Amino acid sequence: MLLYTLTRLAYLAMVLVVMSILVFLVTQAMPGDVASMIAGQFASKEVIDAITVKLGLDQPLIVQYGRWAAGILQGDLGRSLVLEQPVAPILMEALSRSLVLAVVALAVVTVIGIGAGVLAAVRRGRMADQMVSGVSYLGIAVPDFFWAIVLVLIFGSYLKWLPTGGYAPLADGFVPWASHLVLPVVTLVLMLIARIARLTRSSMIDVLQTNYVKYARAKGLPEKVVIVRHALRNALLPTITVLAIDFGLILGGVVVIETVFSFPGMGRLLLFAIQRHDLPLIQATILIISTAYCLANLAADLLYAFVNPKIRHGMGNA
Amino acid sequence: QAAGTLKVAVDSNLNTLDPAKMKGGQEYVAAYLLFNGLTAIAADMTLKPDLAERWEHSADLKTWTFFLKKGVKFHSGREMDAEDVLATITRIQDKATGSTARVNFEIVESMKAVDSHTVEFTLKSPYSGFAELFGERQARIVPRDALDTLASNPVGTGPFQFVSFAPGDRMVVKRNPTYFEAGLPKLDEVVIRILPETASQVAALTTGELDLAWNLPPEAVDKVKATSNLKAEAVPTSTWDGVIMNGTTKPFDDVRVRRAVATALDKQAITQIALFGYGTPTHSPIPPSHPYFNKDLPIAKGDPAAAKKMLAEAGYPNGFEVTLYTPAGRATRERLGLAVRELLKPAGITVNVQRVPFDVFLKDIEGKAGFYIDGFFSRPTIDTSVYPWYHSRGSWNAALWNYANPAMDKLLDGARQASSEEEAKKLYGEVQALAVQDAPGVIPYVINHVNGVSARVQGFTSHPMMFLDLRNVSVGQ
Amino acid sequence: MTALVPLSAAASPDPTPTPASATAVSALLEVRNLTINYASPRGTLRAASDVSFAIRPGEVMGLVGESGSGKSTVAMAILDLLGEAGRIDGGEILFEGTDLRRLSAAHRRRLRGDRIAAVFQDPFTSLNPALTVGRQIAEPLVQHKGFTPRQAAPRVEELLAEVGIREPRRIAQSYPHQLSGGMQQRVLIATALGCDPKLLILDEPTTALDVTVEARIIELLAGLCESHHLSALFVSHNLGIVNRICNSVCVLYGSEVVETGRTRDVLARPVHPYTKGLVAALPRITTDRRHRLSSIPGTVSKLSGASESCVFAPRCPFAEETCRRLPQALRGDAAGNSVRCWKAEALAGTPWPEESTASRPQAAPPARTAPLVQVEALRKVFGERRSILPWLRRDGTVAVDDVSFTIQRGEVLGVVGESGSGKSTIGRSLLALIEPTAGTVLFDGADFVKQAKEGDRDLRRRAQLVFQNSAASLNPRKTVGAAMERPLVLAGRQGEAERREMIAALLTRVGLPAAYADRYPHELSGGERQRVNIARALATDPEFVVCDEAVSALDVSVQANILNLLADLRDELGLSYLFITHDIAVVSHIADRVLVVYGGTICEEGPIGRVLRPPYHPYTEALLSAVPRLSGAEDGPEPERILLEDSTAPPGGGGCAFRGRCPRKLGAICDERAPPVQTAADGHRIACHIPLAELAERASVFPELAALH
Amino acid sequence: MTAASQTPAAPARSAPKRWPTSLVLGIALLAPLLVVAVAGPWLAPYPYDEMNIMSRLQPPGPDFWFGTDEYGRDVFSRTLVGTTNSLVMGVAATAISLLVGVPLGLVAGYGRGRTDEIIMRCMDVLMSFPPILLGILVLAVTPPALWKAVVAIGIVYVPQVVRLTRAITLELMQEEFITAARLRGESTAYILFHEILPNIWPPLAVESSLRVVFAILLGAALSFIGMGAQPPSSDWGLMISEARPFVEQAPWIALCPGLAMGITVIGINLLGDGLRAVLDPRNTGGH
Ligand SMILES: Nc1ncnc2c1ncn2[C@@H]1O[C@H](COP(=O)(O)OP(=O)(O)OP(=O)(O)O)[C@@H](O)[C@H]1O
Ligand SMILES: Nc1ncnc2c1ncn2[C@@H]1O[C@H](COP(=O)(O)OP(=O)(O)OP(=O)(O)O)[C@@H](O)[C@H]1O
Ligand SMILES: [Mg+2]
Ligand SMILES: [Mg+2]
Repeated sequence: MLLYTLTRLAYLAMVLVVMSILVFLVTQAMPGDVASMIAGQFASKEVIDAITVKLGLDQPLIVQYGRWAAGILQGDLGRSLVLEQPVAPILMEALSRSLVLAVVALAVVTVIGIGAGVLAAVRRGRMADQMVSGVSYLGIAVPDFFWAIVLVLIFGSYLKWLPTGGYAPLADGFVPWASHLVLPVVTLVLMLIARIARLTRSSMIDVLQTNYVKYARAKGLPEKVVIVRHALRNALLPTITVLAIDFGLILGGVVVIETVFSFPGMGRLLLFAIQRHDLPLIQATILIISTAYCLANLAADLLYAFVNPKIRHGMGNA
Repeated sequence: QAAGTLKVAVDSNLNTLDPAKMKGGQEYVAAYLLFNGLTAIAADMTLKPDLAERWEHSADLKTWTFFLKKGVKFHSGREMDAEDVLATITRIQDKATGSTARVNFEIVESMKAVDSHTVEFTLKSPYSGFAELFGERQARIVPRDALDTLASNPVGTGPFQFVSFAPGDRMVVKRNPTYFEAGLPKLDEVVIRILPETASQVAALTTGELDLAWNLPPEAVDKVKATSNLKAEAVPTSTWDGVIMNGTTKPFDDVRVRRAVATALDKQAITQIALFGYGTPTHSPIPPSHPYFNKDLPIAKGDPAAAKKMLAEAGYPNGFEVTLYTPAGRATRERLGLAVRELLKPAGITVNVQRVPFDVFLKDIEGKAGFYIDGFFSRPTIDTSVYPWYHSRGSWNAALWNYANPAMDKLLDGARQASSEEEAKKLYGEVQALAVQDAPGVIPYVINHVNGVSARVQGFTSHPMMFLDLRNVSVGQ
Repeated sequence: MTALVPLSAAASPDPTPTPASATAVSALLEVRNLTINYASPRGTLRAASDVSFAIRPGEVMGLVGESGSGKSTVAMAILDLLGEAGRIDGGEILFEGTDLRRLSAAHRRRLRGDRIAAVFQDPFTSLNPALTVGRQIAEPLVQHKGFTPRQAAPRVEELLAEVGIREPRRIAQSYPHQLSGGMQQRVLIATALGCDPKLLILDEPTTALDVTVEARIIELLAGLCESHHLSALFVSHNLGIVNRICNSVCVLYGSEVVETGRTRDVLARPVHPYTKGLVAALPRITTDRRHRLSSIPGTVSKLSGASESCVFAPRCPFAEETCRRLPQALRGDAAGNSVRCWKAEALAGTPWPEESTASRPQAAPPARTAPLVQVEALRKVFGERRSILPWLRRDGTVAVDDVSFTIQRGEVLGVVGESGSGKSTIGRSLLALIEPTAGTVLFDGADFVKQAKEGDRDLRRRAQLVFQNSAASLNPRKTVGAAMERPLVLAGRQGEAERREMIAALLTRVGLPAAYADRYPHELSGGERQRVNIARALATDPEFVVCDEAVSALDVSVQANILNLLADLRDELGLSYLFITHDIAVVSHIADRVLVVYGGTICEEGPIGRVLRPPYHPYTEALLSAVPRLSGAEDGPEPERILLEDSTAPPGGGGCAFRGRCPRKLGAICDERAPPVQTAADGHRIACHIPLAELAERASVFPELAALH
Repeated sequence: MTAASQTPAAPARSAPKRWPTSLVLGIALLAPLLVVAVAGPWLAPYPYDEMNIMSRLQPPGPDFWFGTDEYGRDVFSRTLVGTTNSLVMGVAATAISLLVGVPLGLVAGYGRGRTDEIIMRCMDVLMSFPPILLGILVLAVTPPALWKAVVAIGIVYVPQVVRLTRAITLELMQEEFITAARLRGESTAYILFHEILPNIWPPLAVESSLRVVFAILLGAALSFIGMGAQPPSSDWGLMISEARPFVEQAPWIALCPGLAMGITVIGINLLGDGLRAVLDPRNTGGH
């Protein structure tokens, strides 16, 4: 297990290096340039050149990459050109907000999504199943931003129950903090629950057809025990993986939802950086998002391995 | 004394808090809360003293002396003096700073501190509007010993001092206890929240989560007006959007083509489409509210038949096809672009609208493309609002549409030295007529600046320059 | 045979008491007129119709029949585990006199695992991979006997010990994947025994296991049934095993019980034509290997309701017009045997018709000239990885180790051995499907592996393979004709008409109508698919065919069919086979010579007649003694069985591969040195440290063989 | 004997007599959409981009069935025409993923070893970006346009297609009919294209139907944030995005394309579930 983890980590590092190069190249290929962005409308060529030199943007790509990568290895994510601040604190702040979103959303999804999926699988073909399918179809059928708009309309504009945008730090008090989270979380969760419920349902149905579940029934165990102890445990394996990946996705910023709810998380930061052509900010943001995403993927694999005794006890010599 | 916290929403992130580098309206909001200039443009568009107690100029308009108020303290506690002014201007002049105000100060030949509170500027050429330049947004006086940290920790002399800034989320400022205008400001704290979604802003205003929404987009104004506890504080500005036709590119090098485009566009309709009526059709950057506005000139009503004829004369009997670029994310300008596309269709001109990200717009479109939508903020004076665009040596003109008409140059030069208001008015009237006739571009309207304000907010008026002046504001129950 | 009386009458409106219900008092389980339907998207499917039988206390009843005949369905119905698709549409299931169907679901559940316990076919899939074995064994105890999990622990160990597991404590804490198949099955048996049930439902409990392991499990079950005075319903398609363990047997055909009675009677003197055919089709070690196997023509037709005729009539050689008009009823005799055939009495003495051997040209004895295939020191290691990084280094599995043999033209070389012994690896190496780690394979004198690598199509053409999995070996998206056309195209047959003719000829050759060329694989039965596979292999006009478990997946009757076909082809076309199987009876029927492999090495090699007789390699001996058989008067008394331990440590290192399980292990020498190859006679060679003479002293497992060969 | 344990999972069965409900429903939902996608511009009562300032933000009524937007354009007509956009975007993007992904997956699965390693590691790098991020990244390189969004979405989903194709290929490689083909001495190309490819289609078809949904949704999201379809075109995501400032006054501008999108996605999902039931009896539930 330890060996497996180490190998996976080394592998992750490799992917990240390649990815960082890719990110660097892609950002370089973006049209427009930061110097003219900073200089603004109708800046003369000399001004732009002066800014270019000042930012070191005139140097060869390799040098720029080298400097950037070296900085990152030393924990320096660079300085935002537009915000003229170190990127790291800005990123950390956005990441912490995304983290809040991710944790809350995931908790809700886990409870409701898995519950609904199990219910649907157990009552397969019956009312409850149809209802879960129906509702989950709604969740996946319509894009999240559409739900976002509908929710804003209902809860923000008509009922006026909830704030429809922005973020309140916990320092402002629990209620403002929580109330600002409700709509983004609900929107996010609508789609995720649908996916998780469907996934849980199908893997649960698969597991319910296995021999060991049949055998558990043959032992005369009550259906509840059969489902919880024998079926659910195994059916959750794929679900856990997907949950972990979803966590990584939310952590990396759900661009659209953050946009609609003016939620200052990673997604909006990235969009902002791209719109302003703030290369260091783009690069660092993508790097962090992808790292978070990869780590979540890794966590998913490890969790999978850990929950699965076959892998847990077979890893050492494999 | 009523006080409290005012919660303001702006629609976009503040990219920098360094006034010299500011470019967007929401940044200027911060600039006016945190900093002062030597002079200020008041709500009635007159020039008032600010950090400068008074100023004088030589008879040839080439030497200008500013006498600073005494005892004005930066938030850091140090007193502001002449050296700070010199440092501020030097910094703006430095190309590497990249300040958009740099061109304004190119006219300065030299400057010096006469004493600790007196600064003297020597200009390369006579310029009567020099004092107004210090009312400009970027020309905020900053402490010379804190220049490098301005972006993240701005220190100024303004009514409020910086507390915190979370990019993308909010900026918090608090009352400056040592502000030089006695008894001001009234508020304890101002929270500026960044809420790009209009719907969110309006909803937050209605629920009381916000007190003020700065610069509401026109489409939201009706909703605010219709809500009982909200007010829409509107003020006309000379901020305008325009359809730019680059005179060096085909087919716009032919004045008949440009005139055809102008003729085909119904300015009233465009104002409706782009601004939902929250603007006024105009001929040039001179707003209809200004005394110099030429009331005798008819506003174009849109005459596709006439336009078609003009096109035929210009050699385009079947019209032509052209790409119109609009900057993405600027809603009014995007709408303007689509309106243009629609209104030019009956005239036989096929317009393909191409939306480009703003940075690409700045780099590759503005000043380079043949046909695009652009727009400019209010300038402090009519001269600064018109001259650069229409004079053949005007800075914007050269970059924008390359319009050259000696008659226009003569009119503009004359207006600068006009001895009376009457004469100036007459000359600017002719400028407008000529601008419409030669149509280097079409300026369909000037925009109203509207702030959505909660009824609890007292003492607030919208500023025609879109500044957010909160010195006299307080929040009631 | 005494007169038969109607046992039950499905059509009869008034259920008069039948002799069977008279026995109900003494029966532990009685199934009466059970009818079960499956609802499927393609309509209802009758999986059991009018099934009746009774199991007395202490009685083990075998439920036999070919695949799909409804065996598991009946077993699951008793356990109330039919699932949602299955529905009991009639009949009664009486357990200790009460009709289970009348009980509430909760009540039935309480019986399950407590009074009625079950063991399923595939132990690996029957155990939950996420729970320890001990916990799973304890579950019925906790559920039905009110144990706390802690209290259950000693009982779990006791149970494990009882089913012959040596380290019960350690095993209880293992996860299923850490155990071998045999151990897993023991765990299931332990689970079933936990609550001291009255009745065991065993659904093919040994089908997934190796012969030697199977033998042990059967012994274990037989012992347990006796010691616990258990009754059992033993579902199997293996008549030999049924014969070994069951007191009575119930034969299902096409969802109906066609014959039931005491095992001895039914298997020795079958009355129903189907049972006769089934028994006749079984390949036996003791019959003449040149003898043609009997087979049942045709295939099972799926039923969807009560039929208007005898279900077996379409395949019955004794059928006459009446059979096709008359629905059959089960009739019993005084001895408790019953049969569903109106001609039963008339046919009592008539054997299943033998297949004529006349058409078969006498095969020329294999020429002893240059061998067709020559394998020298073949070795194959899987998954070995070399690396400078120690943790990336991997040893790999030695699948085949130093194997050498030859195959003559027209010769059939059988390869037997248990699962994982390297049989397939040998076969595939011969065909260059796997690149050997070491050693050479010469085909007709040419280095096969090298030539094949260089793309020598002709060599490829001359050696072919017939697979075990008849379905997987045909591309499901291609018609039979298309599948067979490719080899012809590759062989340069340009004309399409010519190819079509050849395909038709090939299909006819393997006994299929030429029209089958247009069918897709899924439109064929398993046996037909295997014929197509053979036809396709023949399309290249090969000289040598590797048959890798070519008949293992087939029902007995179909297997007989295919074996006959293969034998015919060998004789007519002079083919050589490498015939891989784990069924020594099959090998004894078709092979000229045999390799017995264990752990990737050859432990015994020789002409089939020699290998079946002493001297035996200890493994061969165990293998032979594990073969279940239809002992009857003609087979003589059963010899003592040699039971092997479950395999423990994987073979490897020096020494004999078999040492870990060898009942005759000598000592350290077996661990340290590879066994010497001793030649007995006539190409009969044994790799063992035990001297030949000593090996020869053992009694023959099949004394009756002496008369044959 | 191992008769029962070895029952093969036959990839193909004869066509069932009764179609699964989901398939029927899916087709019932999608058939009209397809008609609309093809004939949208002719069916639409107004040109999709015709502005009418006098009737902007009109609620649904007899003249404008689904009302008008802020330019006075007919929402119904725009939604109809948007169908083409969405479907073409979904299908074209999926086609790109398949076109790139299937050969790569085949080669990786068949070649194994080094080739496999290289291809899969590249895919891993692509997969280390969340999909929308990858889409944004690809699009950020050039000025936005619909076709670029299509290409970007196509690229985003290449790794999934490669993985699936490779997995099936690897599985098929174990199948004995591939061994049989190798035994005949078939060329690699023949095995790939005549033996493996036909067997990859069914699961790939199921997967692709879901991919189309993802592509449509991702495309809508990209258009929504301004990186996909450009005004004045009538893309659903763009329409919803443009409708945002007006949701309170004129919710129909957003609801109409939202509903259309819902119907499309549900239709395709049902179709996918149905296809799965028909083509791939092994799978039970839908994910
Ligand atoms: N869940 C089900 N739904 C539909 N048909 C089924 C189902 N289970 C079994 N069948 C069908 O019922 C018939 C009897 O099946 P059953 O499993 O009882 O046979 P079996 O004798 O146990 O065969 P095997 O030897 O292969 O295990 C078969 O034709 C089978 O296809
Ligand atoms: N491709 C492979 N990779 C790794 N190990 C393999 C591979 N093929 C076979 N083995 C291993 O090699 C050994 C011999 O396998 P082989 O398939 O030859 O056995 P077999 O005698 O044919 O068994 P069975 O009766 O189950 O078919 C086994 O331990 C198996 O796990
Ligand atoms: Mg069965
Ligand atoms: Mg094998």
